[in-house]
Amino acid sequence: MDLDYPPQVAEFRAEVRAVLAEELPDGWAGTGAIATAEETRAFVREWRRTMYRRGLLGVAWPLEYGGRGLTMLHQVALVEELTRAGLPFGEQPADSTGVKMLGNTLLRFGTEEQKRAILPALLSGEQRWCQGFSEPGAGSDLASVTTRARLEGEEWVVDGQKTWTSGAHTATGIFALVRTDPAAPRHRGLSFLLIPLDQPGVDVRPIRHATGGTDFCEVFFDAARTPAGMIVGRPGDGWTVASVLLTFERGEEAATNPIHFRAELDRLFELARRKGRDQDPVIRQWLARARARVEVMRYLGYRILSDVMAGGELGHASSVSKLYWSEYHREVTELALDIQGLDGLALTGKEATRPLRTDDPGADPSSSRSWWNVSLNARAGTIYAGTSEIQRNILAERVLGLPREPRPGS
Amino acid sequence: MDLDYPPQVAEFRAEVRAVLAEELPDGWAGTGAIATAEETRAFVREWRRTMYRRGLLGVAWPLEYGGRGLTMLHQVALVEELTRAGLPFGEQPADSTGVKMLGNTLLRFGTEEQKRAILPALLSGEQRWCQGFSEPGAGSDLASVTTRARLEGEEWVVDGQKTWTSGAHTATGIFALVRTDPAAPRHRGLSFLLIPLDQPGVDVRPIRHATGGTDFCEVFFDAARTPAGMIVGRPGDGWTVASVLLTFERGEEAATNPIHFRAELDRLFELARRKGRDQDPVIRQWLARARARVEVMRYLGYRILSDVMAGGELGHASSVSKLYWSEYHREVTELALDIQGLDGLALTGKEATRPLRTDDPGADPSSSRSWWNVSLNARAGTIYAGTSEIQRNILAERVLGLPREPRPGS
Amino acid sequence: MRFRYDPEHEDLRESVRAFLTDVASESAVRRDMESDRGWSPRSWSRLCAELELPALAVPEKYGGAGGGLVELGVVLGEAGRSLLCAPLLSTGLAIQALLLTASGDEVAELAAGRRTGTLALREPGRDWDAVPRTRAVPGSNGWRITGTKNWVLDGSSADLFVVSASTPAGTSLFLVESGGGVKAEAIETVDPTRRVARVMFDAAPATLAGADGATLIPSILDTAVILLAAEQVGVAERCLEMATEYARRRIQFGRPIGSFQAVKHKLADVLLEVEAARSAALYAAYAADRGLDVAEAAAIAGATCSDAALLAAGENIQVHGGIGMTWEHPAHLYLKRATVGRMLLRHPHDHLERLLEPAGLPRTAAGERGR
Amino acid sequence: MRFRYDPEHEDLRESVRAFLTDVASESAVRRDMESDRGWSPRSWSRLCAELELPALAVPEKYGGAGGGLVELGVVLGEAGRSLLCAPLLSTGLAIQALLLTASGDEVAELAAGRRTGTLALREPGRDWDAVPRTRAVPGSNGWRITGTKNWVLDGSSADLFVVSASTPAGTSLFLVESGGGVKAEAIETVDPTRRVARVMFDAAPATLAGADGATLIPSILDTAVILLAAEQVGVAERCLEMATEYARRRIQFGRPIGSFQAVKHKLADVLLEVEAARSAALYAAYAADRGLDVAEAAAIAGATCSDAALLAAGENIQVHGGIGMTWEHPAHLYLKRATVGRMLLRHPHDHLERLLEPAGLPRTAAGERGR
Repeated sequence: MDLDYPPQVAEFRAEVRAVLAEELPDGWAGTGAIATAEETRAFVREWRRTMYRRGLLGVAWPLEYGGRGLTMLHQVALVEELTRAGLPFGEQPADSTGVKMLGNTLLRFGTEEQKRAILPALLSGEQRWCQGFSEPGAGSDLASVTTRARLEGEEWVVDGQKTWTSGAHTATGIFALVRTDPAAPRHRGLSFLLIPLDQPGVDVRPIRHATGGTDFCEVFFDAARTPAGMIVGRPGDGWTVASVLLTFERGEEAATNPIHFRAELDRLFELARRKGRDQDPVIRQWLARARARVEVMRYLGYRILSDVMAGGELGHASSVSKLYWSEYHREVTELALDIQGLDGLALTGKEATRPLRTDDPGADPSSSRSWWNVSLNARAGTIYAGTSEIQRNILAERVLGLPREPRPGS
Repeated sequence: MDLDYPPQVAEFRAEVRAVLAEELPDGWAGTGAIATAEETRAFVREWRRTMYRRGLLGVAWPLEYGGRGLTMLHQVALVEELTRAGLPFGEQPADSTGVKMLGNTLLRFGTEEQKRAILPALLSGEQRWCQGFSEPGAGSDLASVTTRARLEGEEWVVDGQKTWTSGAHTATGIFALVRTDPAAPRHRGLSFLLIPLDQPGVDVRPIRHATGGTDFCEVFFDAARTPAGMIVGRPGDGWTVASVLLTFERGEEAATNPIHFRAELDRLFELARRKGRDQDPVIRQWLARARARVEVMRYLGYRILSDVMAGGELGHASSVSKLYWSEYHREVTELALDIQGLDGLALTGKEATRPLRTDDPGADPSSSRSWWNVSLNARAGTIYAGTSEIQRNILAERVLGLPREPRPGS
Repeated sequence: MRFRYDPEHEDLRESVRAFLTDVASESAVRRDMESDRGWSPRSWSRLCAELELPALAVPEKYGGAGGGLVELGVVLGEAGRSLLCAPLLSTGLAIQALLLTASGDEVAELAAGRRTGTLALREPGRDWDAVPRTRAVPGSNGWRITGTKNWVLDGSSADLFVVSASTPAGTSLFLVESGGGVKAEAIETVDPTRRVARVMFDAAPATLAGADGATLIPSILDTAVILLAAEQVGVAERCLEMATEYARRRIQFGRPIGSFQAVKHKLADVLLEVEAARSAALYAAYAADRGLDVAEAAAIAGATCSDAALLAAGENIQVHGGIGMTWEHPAHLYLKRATVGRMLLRHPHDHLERLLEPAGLPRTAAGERGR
Repeated sequence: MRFRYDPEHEDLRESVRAFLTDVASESAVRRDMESDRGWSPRSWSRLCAELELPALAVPEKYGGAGGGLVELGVVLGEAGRSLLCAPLLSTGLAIQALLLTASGDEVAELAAGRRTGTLALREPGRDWDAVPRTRAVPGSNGWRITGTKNWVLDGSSADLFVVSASTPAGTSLFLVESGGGVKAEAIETVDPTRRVARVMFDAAPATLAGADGATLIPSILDTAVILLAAEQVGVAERCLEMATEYARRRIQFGRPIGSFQAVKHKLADVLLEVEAARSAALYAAYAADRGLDVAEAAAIAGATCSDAALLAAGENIQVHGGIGMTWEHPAHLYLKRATVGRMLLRHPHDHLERLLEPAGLPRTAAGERGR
């Protein structure tokens, strides 16, 4: 057992810190501390360019695709430093779905042609990819996807609809799980297709969120087209490719989640102080419980990282992690509302600028609008990326080995 | 809406109070206040005789079977007064399974012969009946009972095993759910049979409980016999008869539960005072929550009683009630352990003399042994008489109308 | 011995529900909540004229129907179910306050629906029952009131305010008309379906309504808690229904999701709390009408119904999944109503703490300091 | 970057588990728990001789294996899984305390299994870290100790006591041998698998082990919390396994009950807390061995593992149904072990409260009074 990072990673971490010291404005306190949501977005756009310029995107990718050929642990150290400095990894959600998820997936499953065409463009920001998995009829039950694609000559022709597509309105392409073999049972007939968005057969419509924001979209395909070579893996491999891709979403989170949640909890401690609730023994119990849970998240994160380092893929630990943080976040944001009391339900202050999970580091602990937004995010958190119910099923069936439920009529 | 009882019931209540004043020793503080468990049992045996002598058993039964021909509401007023005075209704569990459950069931479904043979003997205490529903393989799934009975000439011959039979070691007979038609599907093939226990074909073995006590038994039938006329309802009616019987178990509870749980909570308040925990704000929140829940139990009780008064059978309200009190009791007994702290886990004081639910009224609030016993009772409480999971299923399917789960292979 | 609604209550419920199907349809609610005033005068007139709702719990001598909180609770339950945007709770509370205090003229006006009223008791950063900083000063032309009130329901549109203010003799209740010396400023809250304002009184002309504020205000707040509880039951019931309907219809993994025990048991737990809330709200209203243990029953109803409504609204969203978090779906509106309602009058924790003193566990001085 | 057990740990675990399959089989546990002493000297000798368990976390210079709390935690986890009745935790804690204080002679004795030891710190009605009422008085023949200690693990059978006592200079730790001036009285607790005694010292001869009790005792308690947490993880894991095995096997409604989501999700929730407990216990042991944030990590492990063990033990019974409440089934023994373990050293609430000061939320004087 050893929680230390190897010396090369420690050196790299120092390099990252030096870059941040050079590039960040004086008195930098995190993106959350920027006065308005609009300025925050502008800063982040610029910051993404800086990261690209300083070679901080794709550090674990091979040199030939614009990366630096470093290890996964370097990437982890990078996002840790960014998170601690109150900075995102590139621009969200595009770089999460693009660089982190699609990029890593192509490195694993992509053809040489795909890698050359897409990976450098992901880093430069020229291409931005969003994720098209969910459908109105395929939420928890992803295997029941009905969007279909058929090969017509040199092109796939796609019909159907995707939903909960984060960032589709600013993306250049969508990687979608589509049914290419209607005869094959459920997930066997699915393929993983890359589809450009800027074409007549695609219609992107924003979905308005309960907060009032529009971070998600519906994407409609009406004979949309993409070249035959834009399939990742073979036809029928879609489920496997998508499953591996989803684990990338969880990998770095293991390192960054505890930092984000810890920063949020520190803001909550400060809120409790400002509201004079920090001596209320009932509130103290809840704050302490939250603190313990955030630390446990850190320990769980170490375990997940160890698994990744040991060369394995992320397995069921990611379900443990998802269930743990999402249920924690429900609890802690309800606590935030309780601490504020009635006046916290009158909306004042800056909105939360991060669409999911916590607000950005540096956010004003006294902004009731931020806490309200985040409390809604937390409710979404037990739904997206696999509901808590789905996670519990996974844990029960795949970890504990409890029998599957009988299928109707089977 | 009107919560008042009619004048005739108020008069009867006054009569009951007068009887109690005459019959109880000076300084009476409830059965829980009697020094030892043994003396408590002796008192209760004697008390049962007093109740019989004073005509307080079976008040709502017709005169011809030894009752007084009063109403259900009179019976409710009676058990309210008994409970407030810290007295049981007769001797437990025999009078619960016998007078309350079997007696009321016979009034509804029994033949004239059965009623004459059994009802007066139940009141006099000459006959004591226990309940034989559960089996090792039929706990939550009562319809899968396998104990079977076949008619041989003028007798039923019974083979199989019942379990969780409360009071079987002191009972004279068992009313059992048995399979009389192996060909009929599940609950269709069941009958409700009255079987004498004092015969060579019956073997009663006590089950030792986690507390160390032996309130339950296993009952083995090996060609046990009972006359052909000892079936209640027709062959195949067993499920219906048993279902109605179970609602009697819940009927009076609606009135007595809140009184018992309120008395227990008062003891817990006193414990908190004695332990100096009554000013701890965290403990106060839990105590207050418990108090609110006990009051809600009272309100729910009014609703259930109203339903009964309105002439209906107890329907799903009994599932609401069971789930509510049993989950409440888990919570409040855990609170009791928390209030006592470590020293409460060193066992001192009188044991709990009531085998289920709360200890007897008048019990010493400082007896750690009583609280520990009761906390184990509370764990059993979410299991017996339909687990919490079964109650939730009933509520979901029968009240909310959610679809049943698919049966395997169906 | 009958603890359930009488047939007249069921009739009342049905007629209100039928009416609100139109007046408070989802589209009507969305239109009203986005309007300037936050409610539709046209719909309100109809509720007053056709159903005579504000007059329901008003004695007959003031032109009312002679009902009590049980009857008003039935109506508020329906209002909660539909998220009706209307000054019903605010005016209802003003009426109940005035019935304890002033003469009947204003009550009759409000009961007839000619004007709307509201309570102005709470001040910025303080609790509902704190001694007011707002001051009332007697003058040659009657009283003048100066101070700021917060969380005034429908404060931007109300015609009449029941205001608490300090006088040299203690806290009293006053009647203030909208107009000169009264300025309302809308507060943006989490809940778009219920309008709230900060109201500034600047030497506003006032009439003394009740001198003994220290007695009156706790009683008015109990009434408010009981009526809000009735509304919360409606919110909770409707959320449970929505979730149940969706669970029966929505197919995943080849089955209605309502056939999965995870969903079943979640909704059974909601049902349990809804049943508890129903019982607590009904008992509290009954206790108030009969003069039984009102303060205790109100606290229990406040805590129970607040938590039940939030639970039901939250689980409704969870059962709906992503669609439940969209603006287009009404689920979030129920969540928002439940969220504000839960804290509006008193936090559930405070309701609970108030139970303990009458139950024999008063907070001692040492305990007080711990808060 | 490797936060998981090393292969040597897995080897250790396997060998201990294999050994305990015999030494701490269910029938062995039932026999030992009903014996006078509460544990079997024969089994204990084998554990000491064949596995050298007490020597595991003892430096090599005292004849130990040079391991740390991580290694000892592996063993205690196995002890928890099987409910081993043995003076392992008591002696282990005495050793850890002595490693901080006295010379190595006694450590070597205990490590070799020639004698057993235990901590005697807590006094009747007081917390573990309260200033002791037990007094130590220096005399011509060394120190004499007088006072009563409570909740002394294996106090009726221990050969050596590490006792806290007040001296004119403050609290110090002393070593007392069983025998003259020492009288132990068994306490009947909820948990029959762990023996506890009240120990009366009446001018018992004592050796000063560590003068600075105010520093030593918190550190010893952190170690105790960490080792108990490791044991609790074992209890929790075994309960989850038992419940899972039963749920796979038990048929109701024509299906294994483990195919019902109600059971699945219940056990998934237990798994979640077991994973949290595993992580917290392992981190705390690692932190102690490396000298990181021990106090905080111990508090987190204490709260997390205590609650996880009780949850798992309780849900194990719920999944088993009636059979889980019988004496013949081992489920209740795990519940009892988990119940006492949860409060033995500190209530989870107190563990949690201790987290806040280092996190920047100290309790102020006003807050103190609130307790």
